[in-house]
Amino acid sequence: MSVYLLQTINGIGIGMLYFLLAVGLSIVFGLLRFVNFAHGAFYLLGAYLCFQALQWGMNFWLALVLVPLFVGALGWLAEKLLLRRVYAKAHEFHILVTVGLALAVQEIVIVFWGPLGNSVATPDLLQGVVMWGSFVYPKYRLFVIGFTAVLAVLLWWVLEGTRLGSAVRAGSESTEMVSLLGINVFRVFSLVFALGAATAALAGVLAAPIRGAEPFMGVEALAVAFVVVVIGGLGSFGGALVGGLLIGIVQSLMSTIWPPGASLMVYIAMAAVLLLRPHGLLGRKA
Amino acid sequence: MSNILEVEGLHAHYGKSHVLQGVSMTVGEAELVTLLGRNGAGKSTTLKSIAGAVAPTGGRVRFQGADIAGMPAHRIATRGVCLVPEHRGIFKLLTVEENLLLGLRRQSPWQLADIYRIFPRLKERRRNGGGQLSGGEQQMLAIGRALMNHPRLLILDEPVEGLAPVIVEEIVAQLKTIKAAGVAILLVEQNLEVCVQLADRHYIVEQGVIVHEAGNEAFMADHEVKDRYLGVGLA
Amino acid sequence: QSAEAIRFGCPVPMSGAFAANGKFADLGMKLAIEQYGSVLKRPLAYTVLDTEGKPATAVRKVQEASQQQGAKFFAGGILSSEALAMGKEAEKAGGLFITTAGADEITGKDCNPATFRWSVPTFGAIEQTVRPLIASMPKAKRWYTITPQYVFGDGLLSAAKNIFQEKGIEHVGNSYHSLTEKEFSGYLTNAMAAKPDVLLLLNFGAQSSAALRQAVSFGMHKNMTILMAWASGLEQFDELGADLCDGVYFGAQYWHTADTPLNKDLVKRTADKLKIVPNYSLAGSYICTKILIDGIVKAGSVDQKAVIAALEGMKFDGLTGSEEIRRADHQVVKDYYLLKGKAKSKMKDAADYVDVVSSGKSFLPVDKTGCKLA
Amino acid sequence: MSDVLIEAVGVTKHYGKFAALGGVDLKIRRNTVHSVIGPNGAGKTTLFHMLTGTGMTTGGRILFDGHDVTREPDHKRVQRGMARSFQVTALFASLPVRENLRVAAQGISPRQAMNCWRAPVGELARTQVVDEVLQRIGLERLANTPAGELSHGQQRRLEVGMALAARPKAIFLDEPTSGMGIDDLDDMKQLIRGLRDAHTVVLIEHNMNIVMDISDTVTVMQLGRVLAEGLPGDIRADARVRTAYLGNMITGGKA
Amino acid sequence: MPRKITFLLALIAVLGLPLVLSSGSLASEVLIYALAALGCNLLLGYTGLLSFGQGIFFGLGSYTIAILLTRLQLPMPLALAAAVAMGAFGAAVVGWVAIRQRGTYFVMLTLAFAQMFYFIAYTATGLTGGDNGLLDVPRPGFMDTPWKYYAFVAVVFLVAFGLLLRVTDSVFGRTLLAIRDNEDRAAAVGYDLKRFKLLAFVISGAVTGLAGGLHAMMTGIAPLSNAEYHTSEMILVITVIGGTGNLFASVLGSAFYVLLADWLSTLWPRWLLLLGLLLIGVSIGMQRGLWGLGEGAWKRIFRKTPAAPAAPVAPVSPAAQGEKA
Ligand SMILES: Nc1ncnc2c1ncn2[C@@H]1O[C@H](COP(=O)(O)OP(=O)(O)OP(=O)(O)O)[C@@H](O)[C@H]1O
Ligand SMILES: Nc1ncnc2c1ncn2[C@@H]1O[C@H](COP(=O)(O)OP(=O)(O)OP(=O)(O)O)[C@@H](O)[C@H]1O
Ligand SMILES: [Mg+2]
Ligand SMILES: [Mg+2]
Repeated sequence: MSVYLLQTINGIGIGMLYFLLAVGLSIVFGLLRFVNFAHGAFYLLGAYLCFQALQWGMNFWLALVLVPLFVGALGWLAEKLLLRRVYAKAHEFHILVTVGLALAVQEIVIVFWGPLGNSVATPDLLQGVVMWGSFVYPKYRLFVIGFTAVLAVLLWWVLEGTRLGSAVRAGSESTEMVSLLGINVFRVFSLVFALGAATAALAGVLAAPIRGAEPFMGVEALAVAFVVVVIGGLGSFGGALVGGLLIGIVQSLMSTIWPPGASLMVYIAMAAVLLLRPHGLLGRKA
Repeated sequence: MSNILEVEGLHAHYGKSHVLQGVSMTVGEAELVTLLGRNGAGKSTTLKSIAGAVAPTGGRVRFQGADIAGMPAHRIATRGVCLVPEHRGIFKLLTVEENLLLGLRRQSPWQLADIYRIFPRLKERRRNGGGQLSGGEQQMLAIGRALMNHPRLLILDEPVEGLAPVIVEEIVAQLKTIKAAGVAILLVEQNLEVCVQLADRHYIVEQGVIVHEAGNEAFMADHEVKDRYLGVGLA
Repeated sequence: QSAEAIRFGCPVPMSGAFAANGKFADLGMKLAIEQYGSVLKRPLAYTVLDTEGKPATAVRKVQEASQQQGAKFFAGGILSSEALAMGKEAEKAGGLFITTAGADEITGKDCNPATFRWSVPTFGAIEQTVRPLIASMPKAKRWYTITPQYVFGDGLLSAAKNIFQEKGIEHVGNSYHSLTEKEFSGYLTNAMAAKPDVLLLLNFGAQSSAALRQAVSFGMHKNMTILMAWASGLEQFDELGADLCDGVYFGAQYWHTADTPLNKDLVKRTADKLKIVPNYSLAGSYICTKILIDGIVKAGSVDQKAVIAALEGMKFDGLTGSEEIRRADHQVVKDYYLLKGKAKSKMKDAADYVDVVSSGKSFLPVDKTGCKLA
Repeated sequence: MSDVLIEAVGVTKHYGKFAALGGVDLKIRRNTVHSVIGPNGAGKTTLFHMLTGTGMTTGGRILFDGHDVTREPDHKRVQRGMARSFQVTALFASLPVRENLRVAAQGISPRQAMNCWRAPVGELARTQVVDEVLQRIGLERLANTPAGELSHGQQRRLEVGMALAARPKAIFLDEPTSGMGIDDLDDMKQLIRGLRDAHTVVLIEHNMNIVMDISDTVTVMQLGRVLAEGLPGDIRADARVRTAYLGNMITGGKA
Repeated sequence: MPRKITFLLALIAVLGLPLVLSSGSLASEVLIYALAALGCNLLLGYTGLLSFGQGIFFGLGSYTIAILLTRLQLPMPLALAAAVAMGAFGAAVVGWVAIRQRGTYFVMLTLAFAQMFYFIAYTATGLTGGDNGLLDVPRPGFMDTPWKYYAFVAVVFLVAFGLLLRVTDSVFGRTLLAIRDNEDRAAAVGYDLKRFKLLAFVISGAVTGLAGGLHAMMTGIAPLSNAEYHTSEMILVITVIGGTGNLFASVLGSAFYVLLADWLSTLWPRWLLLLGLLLIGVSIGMQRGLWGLGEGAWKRIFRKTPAAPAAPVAPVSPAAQGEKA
């Protein structure tokens, strides 16, 4: 099998994780109209809480469910206690409060777990690799692709098929009208922020066996999520998927074609998309 | 007849501009009342203040006996006050059906099927995005959605504005049915003909205060009032 | 006694991505300072200077420490960039700087009279890992390298290439990656496609951990040998965990089982005082501080020139055995270790991740380092 | 010099598939008050946007004072002598009234505005124009108040004043009286009527009282097209206009 | 606020720093970051542009001066001027592209540029020294000690501050305020927005380049970290904390941030946690940064004195407000 094909498949694997990482950022922006610089912090928390849960002897699968719920609850609190107080302020304050939050979370992680990274074991069930001819791929990564795909469908259903989803999309157009229909918009805000935090944490849990848990993974993840979201279109679910896959594949292919420029290429792609399609590939006008 | 809505000395501001300067009015059970006045008189603001979309800065609003002034809009809506605003508030990103379902309340006597029965056009376009509807269809959708929201008091802000006469007729007919079903209606409308066809009583607001009140018959007969307050003498 | 203290500075990243190293470096210096207590009838004291991993901050803190606290002796600098910058600043400030950072330039083209370095540069690290490994696995003819793209990575890579050429090894490919990369699956896919016998990781820190972790998840440890030429030792093994280390070869500057008097003393001291096993950051900081103190004692003065003169050519029993400071480039000549990870079941204690395979000294001759000190 | 100052030929504007303007022809004579009326959504504001360059046309041509300005951006057209007020008040809210007017007056010589060195004092303060406009819109006493703190009616007046400050040949007013109190209406009417001497006025207005009193020509728009055009009296009597816009309170009337 | 008073405040700050600080380098750093924040303030406070790319110009400034002083041995003033020019040039390029967008997309575009610049600087080892950065940036003999260098920085700072004051008070600066308040209206009254925004960007880039150049001379190095995203973030944070709309606010912000960070970092290795909490506190508690806080306090204390018609200071940038609508 040609190495390019291998890289493409691998790119899809990376891309799905990027999607999961970015989708929460995108949804939150879509409804609340601000860029959440603390998104990476929730990813970080996800990875560390997964590590901690396993330390306590908890089963990985249980952690996969509980950790995102817990981080989602933290997100809920953060929205209620912090963000709600700055909605009415200028844009720079939205950035400042989330930057502060991200910093605080990162340092709290270091206080609790130390500045050194930690490894998270791959669940026994998924250890090892699968082989098709010359194609070798870790079972766990395959699981991540499948799981994320299922999750994407689920998330898509929540956003497109449920009343909550309708309320979210409606809320991004007019919060006033949504409340005139008897829906508590503030609760929707909290819920969406919690959902964004939970998806980030889920990405963190899933990434932990691949990348380990390390205090600065949040900042790195945030940078990736930005790129994905900007390329795909801020606020667009499909955009996060397309952007994630695109970046994953570009990155993977570049590691064969021109490795030193892989990162640069990603940002060039981002600038190009912004210039040619200012609202991203699938974004709508803000 | 007991009143479902009682407004007493309602005040409202936009920033520093004092738009409502003590509006008082009532709406009875199953009654249709109109609020008339020139552009900028404060009609829409009155409606919004009742529904909680604008926070009143003074006065009282009693709905079914409870003071609702200052409550958040969603709590007022849950009690059964449904406002269809001037701009109709159709969500462009949602399909027609999603727009309707967003308003759905299980105990409402109007469910999805009922709305589709009343407005067959909506059923035809149920999968269309809200943004692709014509003005008339949008208005039907907005009213249908409000009905699904289980209204006890339906508040409509210029529901036939900019609509073709045929559609205006249709909507007038539907409003009559809704009224017959026992829902009280508070209506703001520039089209006097529509008003006199539907209303039991009229209020005229000017510069944020009620300056005139009359039953429908009396109002129809009183050309001088219409001339003075509504500038209708033109035709 | 009211003699003014001889003040040391420990300029290391206490915050930022390399905070872990800073934390242990602090402990290392503390051990050394407490051990000596006072020299030349003057008490010893030290201050930790948080460089935040930023060269500019590092320089400013060194400047301030020397101006305001009269600190002249600095041992620290985890990152090459900060170490290089601080070396220059220490010279200007009339002080001394000794570091464990990796960049060849420190005792190469950017060497300066006031800067010393304890750690083995890239040449030695490769010589003492790649060469013995080739010797022990004569059949492994195909090597693949993964290299961070910057001066340090290139230093390791070119040293490795020289050996490949000399030994007739086929270098089946190299992947460069940026310093911020954490996703290695693409590079590993490339590597697997080249079907090497040995995968040589030339990155360090969190990046080499990520690369190894992902290589293992691709099952690469099963069908090839993996060598991480520049591992940071115990810290990194703690981070990776025994399962990942099993069967993997590591190159390291220090390993706590080294059978030397000073090392045994340090291990005991650390166990008594801190209840831990010394890792590289701690040991490096300890030995650097100790070298400076020994230099001061030998010089009988805290004068910059005198201490430099005392240090140049100084021979001592170091952590890795007998060590010597090369006069011409201020490089400490010491052992580098090749380690091999062992299975968790074979570990005798929590720190017993590896066996020492071999160790030895290899250094470029001074005229090849580019250092024009003499 | 031609009698016609502004001419629109077959101007269209599409928003996506939707045609907000479906081919509008319009001639506006110098020193007249030309009103544009029509139901909500008829395209009046859109037409204004096209004429003043706030948006670009999809098709058709716009001539101003003999120049084809179809492709010129709004700031260029200002230099040619167009100025406009907005339907939705758009002021520099944190700047004082005087500064609002000064900035507006300076718009016609933007090169001066690139001056990074001199403060807007002396000649650059444009005191004469600003004072004149202040007096005209009756805001002298509020000259140093931030525009955002004015009452709605005062803001509407400043809106018009901003257009005046540019001393334009043509001044476009989009519903200048919207939200004004009854007592202000007459003043505004006089003000607009007085503009005719020095400017050409294009006016969008829902208040028929004003439109019928002060217009020289009235254009009625509907669904993005011109429905009728003529003297106020003729328009008032036009049956189509009455059904489409003026209304006769008969819902059943077929258009 | 009258120009003279603002300048006087800056003068007091410059003269006061040596009295309260024992480190000349720290004092220089305060002024240098104040300069960078001034550039950012010109964009955020006066033009309504939230730029996440100021690190580019800072980095450009330090690289330029380092290269010119070490490789070409240019006289220092010339090299410093070149750093300014390079900052301006970089800003012209970034600005030319970025100002086509508004709101969040503008922010993201500047962020993308910042990242791009970082990777270019990182990759172009020959020019920038890559990760090691450029070393041995010399300083003329007459300012070899930190305090002597501070004196030099102080003079440069005051000159730049005075010039910027003049710019913000000029016809151009006033027009920027109008653009910040309402872009559409500004275009409608005849201003070519792109031209104004671009010029603002270029001035901002020049000042930031100057700051970068001074920083390289202060530390003797031009490190890669000067071109990192964190530098952009820090400049922005300093600007916001200080407050926008008044130039002296940036000096306040810089002094506050730099001194606080320096102090906190000696207290506890986890000082970034405190900083994070502080940022949260500032964004929730303060309406217009430190400057606004001071101004509010001033007004409360001296309510009776009839204030001269205050220079227009917008409470919040309306451009950003528009974002939320
Ligand atoms: N969001 C707002 N901000 C400031 N002023 C407003 C706002 N909305 C309305 N106003 C002003 O408040 C006054 C009353 O407005 P309102 O919308 O209630 O009038 P209305 O009677 O509904 O008029 P119309 O017939 O034009 O709909 C007007 O002067 C209007 O300009
Ligand atoms: N940016 C836009 N995108 C899509 N459609 C638009 C846009 N702007 C205006 N329209 C549509 O174009 C039509 C004409 O709008 P316009 O504002 O010109 O009407 P108008 O005659 O000024 O009405 P009014 O009297 O209410 O001000 C309306 O149907 C409006 O919805
Ligand atoms: Mg209204
Ligand atoms: Mg209009």
